[in-house]
Amino acid sequence: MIDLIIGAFLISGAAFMLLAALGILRLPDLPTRMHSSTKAGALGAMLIMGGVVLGFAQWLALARGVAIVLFIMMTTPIAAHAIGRAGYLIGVPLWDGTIKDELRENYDSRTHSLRSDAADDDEPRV
Amino acid sequence: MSLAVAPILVPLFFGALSLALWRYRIAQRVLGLAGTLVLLLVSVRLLQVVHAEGMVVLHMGGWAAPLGITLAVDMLGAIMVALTGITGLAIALFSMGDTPERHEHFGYYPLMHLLLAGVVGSFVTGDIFNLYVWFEVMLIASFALLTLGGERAQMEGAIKYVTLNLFSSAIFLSAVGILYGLLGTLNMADIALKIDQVENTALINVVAVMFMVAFGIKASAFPLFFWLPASYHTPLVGVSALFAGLLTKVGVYALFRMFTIVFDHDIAYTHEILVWVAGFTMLSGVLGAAAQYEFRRILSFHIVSQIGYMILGLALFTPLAIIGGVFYIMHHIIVKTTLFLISGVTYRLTGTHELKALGGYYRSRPMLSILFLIPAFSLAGMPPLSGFFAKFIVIRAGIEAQAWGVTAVALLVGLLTLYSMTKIWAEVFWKAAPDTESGAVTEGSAAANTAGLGWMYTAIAGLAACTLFIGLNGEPIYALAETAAQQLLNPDRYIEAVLEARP
Amino acid sequence: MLPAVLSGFILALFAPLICRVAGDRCGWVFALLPATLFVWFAGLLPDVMANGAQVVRYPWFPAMDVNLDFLVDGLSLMFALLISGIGTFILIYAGGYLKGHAFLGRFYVCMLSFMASMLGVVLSDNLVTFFVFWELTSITSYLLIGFEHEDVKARASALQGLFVTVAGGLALMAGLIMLATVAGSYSLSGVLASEADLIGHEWAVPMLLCILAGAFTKSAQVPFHFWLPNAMAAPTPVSAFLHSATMVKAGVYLLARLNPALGEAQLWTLLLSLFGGLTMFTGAFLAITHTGAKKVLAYSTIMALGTLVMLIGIGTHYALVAFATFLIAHSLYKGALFMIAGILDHETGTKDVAEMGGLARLMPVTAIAAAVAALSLAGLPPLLGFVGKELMFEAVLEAPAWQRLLPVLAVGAGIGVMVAAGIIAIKPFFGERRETPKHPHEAPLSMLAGPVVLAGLSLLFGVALFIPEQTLVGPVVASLGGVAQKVHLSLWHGVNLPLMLSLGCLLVAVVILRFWSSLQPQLAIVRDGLGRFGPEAGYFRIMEWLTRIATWQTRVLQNGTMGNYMITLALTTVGITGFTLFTQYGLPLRLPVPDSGFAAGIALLMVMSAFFATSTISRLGAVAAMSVVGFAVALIFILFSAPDLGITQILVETLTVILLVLVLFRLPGFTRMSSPLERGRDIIVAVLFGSLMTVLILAATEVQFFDPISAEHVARSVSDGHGRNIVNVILVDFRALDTLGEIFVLALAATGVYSMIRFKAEEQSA
Amino acid sequence: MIPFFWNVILALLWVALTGSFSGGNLLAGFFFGYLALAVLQRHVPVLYGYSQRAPRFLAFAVFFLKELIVANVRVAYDVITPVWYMKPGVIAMRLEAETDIEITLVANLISLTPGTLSLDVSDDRKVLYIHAMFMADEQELRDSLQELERRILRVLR
Amino acid sequence: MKEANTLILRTAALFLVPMQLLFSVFLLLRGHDEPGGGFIAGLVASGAVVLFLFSYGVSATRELLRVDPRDFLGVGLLIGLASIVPSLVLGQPAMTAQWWAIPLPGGDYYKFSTPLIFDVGVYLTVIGSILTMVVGLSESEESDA
Amino acid sequence: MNGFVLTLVYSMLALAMLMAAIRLGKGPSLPDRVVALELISSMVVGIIGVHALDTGVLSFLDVAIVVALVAFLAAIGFARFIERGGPRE
Amino acid sequence: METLMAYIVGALFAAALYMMLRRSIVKLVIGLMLISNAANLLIFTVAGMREGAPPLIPEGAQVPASAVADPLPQALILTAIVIAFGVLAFSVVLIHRAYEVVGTDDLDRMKDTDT
Ligand code: NA
Ligand code: NA
Repeated sequence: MIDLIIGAFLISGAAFMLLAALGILRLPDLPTRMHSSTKAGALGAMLIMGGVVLGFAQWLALARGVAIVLFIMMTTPIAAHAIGRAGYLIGVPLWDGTIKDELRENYDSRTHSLRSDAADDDEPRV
Repeated sequence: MSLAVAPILVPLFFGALSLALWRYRIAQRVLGLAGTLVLLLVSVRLLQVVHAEGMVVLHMGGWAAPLGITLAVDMLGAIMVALTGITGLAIALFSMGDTPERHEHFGYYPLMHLLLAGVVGSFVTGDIFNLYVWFEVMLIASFALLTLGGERAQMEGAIKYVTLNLFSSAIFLSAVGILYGLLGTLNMADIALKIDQVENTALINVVAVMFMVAFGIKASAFPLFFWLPASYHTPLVGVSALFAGLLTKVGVYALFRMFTIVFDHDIAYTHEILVWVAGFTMLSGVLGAAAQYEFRRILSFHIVSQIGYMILGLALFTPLAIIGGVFYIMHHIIVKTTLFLISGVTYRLTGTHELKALGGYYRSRPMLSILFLIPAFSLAGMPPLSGFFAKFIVIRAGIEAQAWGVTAVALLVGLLTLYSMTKIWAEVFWKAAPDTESGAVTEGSAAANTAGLGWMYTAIAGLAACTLFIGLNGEPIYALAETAAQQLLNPDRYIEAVLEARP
Repeated sequence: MLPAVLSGFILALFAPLICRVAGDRCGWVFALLPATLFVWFAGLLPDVMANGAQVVRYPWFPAMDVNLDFLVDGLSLMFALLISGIGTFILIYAGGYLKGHAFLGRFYVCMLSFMASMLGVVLSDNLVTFFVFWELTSITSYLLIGFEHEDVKARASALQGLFVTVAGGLALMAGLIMLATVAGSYSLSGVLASEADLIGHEWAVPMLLCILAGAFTKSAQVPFHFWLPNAMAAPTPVSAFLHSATMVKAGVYLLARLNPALGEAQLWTLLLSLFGGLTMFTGAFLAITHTGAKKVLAYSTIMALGTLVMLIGIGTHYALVAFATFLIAHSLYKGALFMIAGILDHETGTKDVAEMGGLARLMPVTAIAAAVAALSLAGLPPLLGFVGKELMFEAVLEAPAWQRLLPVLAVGAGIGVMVAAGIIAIKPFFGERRETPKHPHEAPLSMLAGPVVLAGLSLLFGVALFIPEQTLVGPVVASLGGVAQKVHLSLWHGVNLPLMLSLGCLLVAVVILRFWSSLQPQLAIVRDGLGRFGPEAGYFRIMEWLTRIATWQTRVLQNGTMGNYMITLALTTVGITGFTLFTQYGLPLRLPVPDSGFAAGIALLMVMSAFFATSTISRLGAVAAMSVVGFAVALIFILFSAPDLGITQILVETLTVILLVLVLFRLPGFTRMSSPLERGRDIIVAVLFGSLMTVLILAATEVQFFDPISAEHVARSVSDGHGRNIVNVILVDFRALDTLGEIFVLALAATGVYSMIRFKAEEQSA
Repeated sequence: MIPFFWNVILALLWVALTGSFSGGNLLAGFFFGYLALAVLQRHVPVLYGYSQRAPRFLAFAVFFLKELIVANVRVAYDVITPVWYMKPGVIAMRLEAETDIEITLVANLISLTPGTLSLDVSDDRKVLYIHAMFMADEQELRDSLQELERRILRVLR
Repeated sequence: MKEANTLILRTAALFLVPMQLLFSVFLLLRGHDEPGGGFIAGLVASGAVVLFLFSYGVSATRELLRVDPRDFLGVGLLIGLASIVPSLVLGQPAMTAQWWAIPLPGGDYYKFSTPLIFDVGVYLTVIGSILTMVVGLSESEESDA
Repeated sequence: MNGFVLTLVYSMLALAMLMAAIRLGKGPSLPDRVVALELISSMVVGIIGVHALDTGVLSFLDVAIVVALVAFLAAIGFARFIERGGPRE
Repeated sequence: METLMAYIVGALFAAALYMMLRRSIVKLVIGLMLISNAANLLIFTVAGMREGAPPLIPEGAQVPASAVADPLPQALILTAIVIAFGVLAFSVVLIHRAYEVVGTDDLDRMKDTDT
């Protein structure tokens, strides 16, 4: 029974990894690929860790598993944010199917300033 | 008794301390002098002890060989360490007068100490991987010294120096790995012992040849020397001199160490290769110099050429030949350093290394001229200087071994060396100083130029005195070389000393 | 004996000081040393005559068979006497000649060292010590020839002399080592007394050739004669001493010295006679084609040297007697004549004899001395030169080899030398008085003393032949292997063939001298025409080729192209290692069968990423791919039981990326620079290298000769190392020294990086 | 108070990592945690008081895990199906979070949820720009994002 | 040039940096028994400071470190060398390890040793080296801009 | 642990890594590659976990901790590079 | 596995050398990274590879329960990795400085110090 649960954890984790990989291979632009990779990758790693902790069934394993999951949860979004932001700001092209972009107009690439809402500004648009 | 490690720890300590005190220029200078002086004292003491006891073995951490790293200082090692001490002190003295403040600020002295540490470490270690580590310490210290100053030529030279030397390191490391895979040990004595028990030595030969390539690059042997002439003339003169005196000799030392104590199982194969290498190294180096018209470039190419003599001593593998090789190393370290330092004085006074733009020093600076003549003629093997006796022993060994071809080359190369030395003499010293329009700075035009010359002269004069001493009183030097050769040709004693003597 | 040889060197050390103190009279001061030595050497003569050769030993480097041993016999003493005796006057003379010269001190340093070296050459018993002094004469003469060093020609001549003599010297060194090896002794006396079959040994021919190469170059034998006249660029006292009386005689001395040991060899006789004879003739011919007094004298020296070598080669009793006599005669008159030539150019301001005339009235003493010396040079009675020449003719006529050639050469040389004597002694002093740049008058005493005494001795010895016969010639002949008791010198031997030959020579010479001025241009044309194919042209060609080959080699090898360097290194590695492996071990090819599919996948991913990194044009892509390589390597480490390595690898990889990113920012992107052909070449080299490493690993994993020592590490890690992570225990305890070195590597790298980044920046801001 | 909280956390983390629950080890963890904080203390902004947040935190954790899995499945479905159902876009979201920590946590948790990705915060920290994958119903998206923010703030405040 | 970092990164760094530093000390201290050791720990600690550097810039990092990275270097090396001193003082072969049991409150003992001192030296040297390089590069980047 | 499950998990992870590596190779933009690299580092965490379980060596998890804690720095570095105006490859 | 690794390591060496032969100095970086990885893996391979037996000793034990992987090559490689890192860091900055000072990234145009 416990083996079954462990197996399920491991396989589902690996499956999410695989999905993440498939996602970044298939998805059409940078942000969408990031949706796939960061989240599915993190979830996959967490699930696998769940399996591992169960498999070891030791407090030490739990402590390490928790640490790993915690660290992944802390670092993954930071990295995603940094890359996504950088990629977006230097103008990596978005997918044709993108329906809305409220950021572009508020960003001044010369001064790297980002306003809260361009529409609120009195300055004329260039 | 931890004397064997003292010559490593001294420069390491002084290097670390001057790194820690990087803010204080005076401390750097004081430590620079003090450190090299202490190193010299320690190394002389080590030489004394080795002379008295035959060998000094230290199992680091108390881990008996082959478990830990064993330092094994035989006569060759002790000689090399002592020479390092001499060279180090000379360079430190010279640097007091020549190294610009900015260079001092950016770690000149720590780099110098640590370079010396790497060199000494290579000489005293009895562990093949530890040798790799010290090689790297030395190498990266040399990288840093080579680029210190950031001039264009330095960068260009350094790229080649770094790349080719890293290739050598990779080969070295791979060879160590394969050797460990085959024999399961890293201690040189243990390796030697085990090689003697191997019946089919084909793979041992392969590893030996890999080491030959790796050390051949470090020693700047033909056809692996390109990095040296490309870079040695680019850094500060003190650095050039330090490199010229010591760095290639570490490669030569490694060849001597490995191809006597360790790889003596198939002389007919390995050392025959070395004979050819020696011949071509001598010839290609000296011809390279003949095409040069820049003080340090000429000297650089001559390093290559002289390396050939040393390798020849090893390659012939007779007792006399090994003596000759060791003697040659001793002579060359001192003489080459002196010559480079002299180029520093002329550079200081004229601001150029181009022979064309130099001149007039025999008229204006007779003392310097004499100080040049001594090592220059010594390098060319003219009697009664150290180089003559070095060459004489090697040639005699060559003739007695009936190695006619390579001996003839050695003789011819001596002549061509003289050609280069007289070229420098005629252009830099005899020739009248060229007009200032030629781009050079005339002496005395900048009064500050002569600041520190006293330090520089002290270093040069000290080294020249060593050359004279070896030439005029070579007997004790010869005796040292003889002891070294005896030990190298009797690996059993080395093996016994390392593997039996437990702390 | 040791003080006698070394005193010159020691005095040389103080020469500049003495010059400063003694001023213009320093020449006289210095002369005290050779004068004293002369007297001392002379005092040794009776003992040597009575008891034969003596050896005085001082150990120097006994382990190397190098000792300061001295051999005192007739030959060495005669040379020592000539050197110290003539040296005395030369030193005095130089004081006058170079009066007020700024570098007089340095001059005396070299001169005294030279004299001492020369004494060392002729007195050494040890072959190596002999060679040491031999080379010292080359060095000191180099410095002396180049004394006027700001003159290009002086520098070139000095180099030429040095190059030729040292080239020969190196051959000589080989020859002497061979000689010593064969004879089993490094001492001359040992060689001479050796029981070994020197002549029949298989090394005999190369040994002889090497020794002769040394002697011939030093003694300016054809075809190495050209450097000697050029050496006249030196100040006259130097020429007088070095190239007439002493240095060039070193080669002759060596041949004479070895004659007892090697004289029996057929090759010895053949070569010495032939080259000596040719040199004798060539020297005489070239002498009369020149108009400069020093040039004429220089060529006549070559003639004399040839004569001496030839006489050794002939080796008969007459020849040996002739050798000794001719040697003494030549030293005396040549020393005198050179000094006179120096007086002439000193007083007239020109070196060209053709521009002088009628000087006898202005400088009668000089003229008389010149006349006497020249008569001796010409070989006319009653001077010692005459005796020497007659004996020479005698020897030539009974020569064991080249019997037809040598007499012809001898007669030709006799004529030439007489003409030369006329040119020197008659042209300047007699005939019409000609205007010269300076107004000449008699030279000061310091300059006159030498010529007068030496010329006087030429006359005295000629008249009172018993003096040289008993004191010098006899002992010399004994040293040469002849019988001293048979030596008998006399002016008059009756009307014999040599005398007739001399008369014939004289007649022809007078005729030539009569028309010399008008013949001179034609002679010069012949000389220059021959010169174009002569050995000196060969010397220049060799020097040119040296530069050319050197430049070519540098262009090929050290061409600055990194790619070529790397290819050479790689191919050398592949070639030498591969050759060893294939010839000695074989080709250990196995197909890869992975036992772990997952690990194999990771490994493949690693290679794919590596290949991608090498082929992409996106440098950041390459960096990212390298990260994947790093992860893959880390995974291999982890999968195969190396967690520490895995962690380290990942950390290092991450920090490497950070460094790269910080730096690559300011570097250009990847560009394709090489042609497809070059890329193809590089791929081949790379594949060869990779293949080599593969087969090396395959071979190394087939065999394991011994179990690794690390079993003990494992066993003692907890008990003795107090740690359960064996790798870490190795790193910080078993092999802590490695780690110590390693952290210094890091610190050094950081220091280097810091200085590279900040050095220029702070320089600019400063 | 705040530094002390962090100190305890760090000490516990230490104990968890070393796996040794002895008092000495806790003290060591406290000590090293103190060192780490001492290094950083000048840069830690003032935090609000901390009390009774554990239950809310647990509730939030459950909520978030559910969101994480659901959203992941949604993205996964789109990835494995050949046709794209997604309608991606970038929206500006007015932030209620004020402090650095609040904003950061909100942004990161939004990023961690599949289908939304925080790109940047405006310079005046009033707006969070979010790339969203499924914007077919923008209002629903905004609502769910605001719900997430609200729950986070409830844990923090 | 304006720091391109964002509020999110900066705030996250405040959480992550202490964790990384703490973890590095953990790796350092238990390296003798489990994977870790001075070098690995030093790399982790360097990573932490690099994160801080990337978030807050050079001058803030210098403030954080309080001393110049080059000081870490020298001190680290000297500590590494100092670990040799006990063996020399005791007249044993250089680098012979010395072990001392330090009593901890609660009855435990901590095994303190020269290898540990050595590892601390390694740790500091690694930090000093990497920071010297990275801080130097960042500084020159800033001065270029 | 069940051998089949482990083989399956290993295979899935290997395949996933391969696909991520392909994206890394294809780009087209640098951020795309970095995202792929980030994913690979997550996978490495997973792989190490599975391997730890497979071999029963708990210590391997420490490697995973390090990866989880530090690997993202590379991405931060790349991001910084991109924002500082590195070439848009 | 050793057999496969032989080919893998060979390929890495080949790739490394190829990059070291490029004229663009930037590519040298990749070559240096690859060659050190290759050399490390060579040692790892030649010393023998063992799966799942790290050289760690369980708490309380004096020796490992079963045979473990050879720890010595691991220690060597660890040292080698560190050294390679230092060298690489230096080389990267050197290349950067060389590019700045010389003004080109073409090695064939950095010939001034030879000939
Ligand atoms: Na042996
Ligand atoms: Na999301």
